[in-house]
Amino acid sequence: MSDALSEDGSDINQDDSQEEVMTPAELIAKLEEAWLNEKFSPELLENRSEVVECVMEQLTHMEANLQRVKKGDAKAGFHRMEIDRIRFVLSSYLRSRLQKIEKFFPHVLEREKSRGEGQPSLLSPEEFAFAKEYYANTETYLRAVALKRMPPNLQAVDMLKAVPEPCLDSFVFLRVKEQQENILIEPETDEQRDFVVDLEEGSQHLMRYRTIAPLVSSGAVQLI
Amino acid sequence: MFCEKAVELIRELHRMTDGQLPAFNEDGVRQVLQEMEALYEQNQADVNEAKSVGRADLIPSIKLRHCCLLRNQRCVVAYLYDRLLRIRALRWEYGSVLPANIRFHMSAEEVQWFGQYKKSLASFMRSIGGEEGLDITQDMKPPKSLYIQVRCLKDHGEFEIDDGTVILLKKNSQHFLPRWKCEQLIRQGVLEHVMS
Amino acid sequence: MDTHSYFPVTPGVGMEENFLSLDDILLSQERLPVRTECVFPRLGFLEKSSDSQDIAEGTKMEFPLWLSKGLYEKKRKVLSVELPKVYKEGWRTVFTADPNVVDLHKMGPYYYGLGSQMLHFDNPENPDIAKTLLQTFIGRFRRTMDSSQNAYNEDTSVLVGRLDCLEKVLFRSGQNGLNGFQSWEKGQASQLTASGLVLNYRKRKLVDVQP
Amino acid sequence: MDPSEVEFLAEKEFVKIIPNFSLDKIYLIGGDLGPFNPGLPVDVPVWLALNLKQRQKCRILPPEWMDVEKLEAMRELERREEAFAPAPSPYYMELTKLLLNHASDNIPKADEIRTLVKDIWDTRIAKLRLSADSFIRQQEAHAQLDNLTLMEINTIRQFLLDSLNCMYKLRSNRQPASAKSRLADY
Repeated sequence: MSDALSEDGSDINQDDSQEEVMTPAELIAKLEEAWLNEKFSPELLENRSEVVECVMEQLTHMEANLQRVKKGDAKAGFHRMEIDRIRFVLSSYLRSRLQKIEKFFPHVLEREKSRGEGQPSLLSPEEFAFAKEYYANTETYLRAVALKRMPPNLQAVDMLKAVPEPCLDSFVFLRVKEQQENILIEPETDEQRDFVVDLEEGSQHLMRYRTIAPLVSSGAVQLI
Repeated sequence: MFCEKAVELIRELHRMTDGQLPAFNEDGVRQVLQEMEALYEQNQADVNEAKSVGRADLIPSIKLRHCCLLRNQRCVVAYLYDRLLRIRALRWEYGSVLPANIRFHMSAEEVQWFGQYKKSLASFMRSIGGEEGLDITQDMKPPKSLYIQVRCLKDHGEFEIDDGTVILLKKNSQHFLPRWKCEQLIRQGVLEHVMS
Repeated sequence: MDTHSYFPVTPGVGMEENFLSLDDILLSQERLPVRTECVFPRLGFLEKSSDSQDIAEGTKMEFPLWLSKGLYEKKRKVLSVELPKVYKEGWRTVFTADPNVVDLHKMGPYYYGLGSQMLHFDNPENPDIAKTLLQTFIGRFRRTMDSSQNAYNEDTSVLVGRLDCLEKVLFRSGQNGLNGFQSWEKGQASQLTASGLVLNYRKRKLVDVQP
Repeated sequence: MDPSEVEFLAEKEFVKIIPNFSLDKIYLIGGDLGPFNPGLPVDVPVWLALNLKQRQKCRILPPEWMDVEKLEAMRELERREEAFAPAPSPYYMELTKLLLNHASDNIPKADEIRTLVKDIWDTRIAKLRLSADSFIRQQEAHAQLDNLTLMEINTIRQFLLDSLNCMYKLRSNRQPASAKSRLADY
């Protein structure tokens, strides 16, 4: 067995700029949480570029180690399988995000524009660049092919109104990671009244996304 | 009734529910734009007349034509936009080079849009995690095994695997290849995944 | 399937339409019986039964929903819109008694969609219409669910035949869930397959070349 | 979510294997595994266990719950109770399929287990449909679903969520939004 694979590649532990120290295993867990949350939330969630970058670093590091390993090394296969699994989650996560960015592009950009200073950005810098290009590309196209050939008062379409917004009233399934008390549930019909529920750790629920959206961003609940 | 041509464009797309791209209906779009021009001119004339000789009774007809103008605008924009969504799908299902029979269905401007989309996507993927980049159009399904058995459905020519070995993909030949290397060729229908 | 990459703009459902949704555009093409409340000068050619230059006040004709909505104003009425039969009290009673007996495809096919859109026009019956739409949906839910979950590999055309457009979409999403699970059970889920788009284009090519 | 993705998550569960080879500890990104010694049981994730098994490098020990008597008791409980009983494992369906398909020779009474698990699944899915219908019928705003597994949720997810969405829209008809600028009137 080569030494290359024996160092566990936990360089991020030594990174001083990292606020909390995370083991690689915790990092992968974070990625999986973000993946499922993004898959199931109706809106685009805040970007986790720090997680993406660290995971990429881990993968690159491991790939580099594997380059140095002899063919037929028993451990290499295990590492390759793990790399494949992590790369799948990472790609799927980024795909989900890109899909939502395309689906909601005018709204995503609008939120970015109206974002106050110090407020975290929904988009990573790369995603922001992509969203801007997507907007410009689509707008240019529609103008060139149709809008500019229409009567003067019909040459613009408000993309914010044309492209549907995410529906925050959608229902979601979730598992509670940190106990929450007194979550107010709004009534569905006039005959019902609002009521509160306690979300016990480990319990699972079906309810409106809007009610628990802040708990998704804070990590107190996991969408499932 | 007005706007029949415009709805015909929408029906044409709607019939192909599975996301296929019918040929760009240039003629249809042009006819809608012509109808819009005619409606607009008629309205201009009526508006002037309503103002100059006080014919307020023309207003309902002006309004009706304006509704038709807006309807035509909506249909054309929705037609073009839905086609973009279908063209976008092609990038994910075929890869960045499209077969000629599909390109043939796209207008010159659509080809341009597609080119820009490819570029944006490529630079996004290149920028993931520093210099390395990550091709997120791969790994569409969870990995099961590192190597898979595949059968060649058509002659494809030479193909390089990650360790530098070059193999010949000949129709009906079978190979045991790294999964991530063949994913795209399987999606394109060049290879078939043989389950044990 | 997750690997399918065409995601059309979804319909608005309810009173809101989505501007870019093909489904909503076709829904708003539904024709409504209207009566003109003023003269529409110089548009007589839209009304085939007369050869006058104008559409006269009091003419009964059919307008598509989009045009009726666009022209409709509460203050200055240029037309009045008649409620399609299926939303009137007589039919509402039938729906309330047993929503499952009704062939909503025949009555619709946009029963919920058009019904919701009718609420844009002032009508004292609107609250009752809205209530019936909701109750009908709820009353038929179990049927839609059960058929979408049990109908695997069976001929679903009869079942689906009686569903309204909205229910049909739900039926399909139920079937997708079931099919996905069953193909997973059979071990097909991990097989890499050619893109549905690719297969269909190939099929079409074959059809194209046939004489 | 595609069922293959739920299965992917199930493959992270740990099982005990008895390897027939020796190997030092492996430092995977997700955590350390091993060391592996012939004949000595060791915990590994299912994805690795299956790979080793396919290459005849180990024997897999069935999880504790994968046992005819235990499953029979669970099936009875599931049939008796109106509510969902605790599932044998959060991934009982996936693990049953994976282990029985790839390591049935290591699992005693594999066929009986397959049938029992399918029975439990069917009973639970029938309950799930019943509760979905009542959730819709009562127009409820919240449901607690502690014992449901991800695969169970997944079979009904899209259908139920889409239906709830439609119902929400139809309900909003009864309180029409006021003067909102409407673009799609035409």
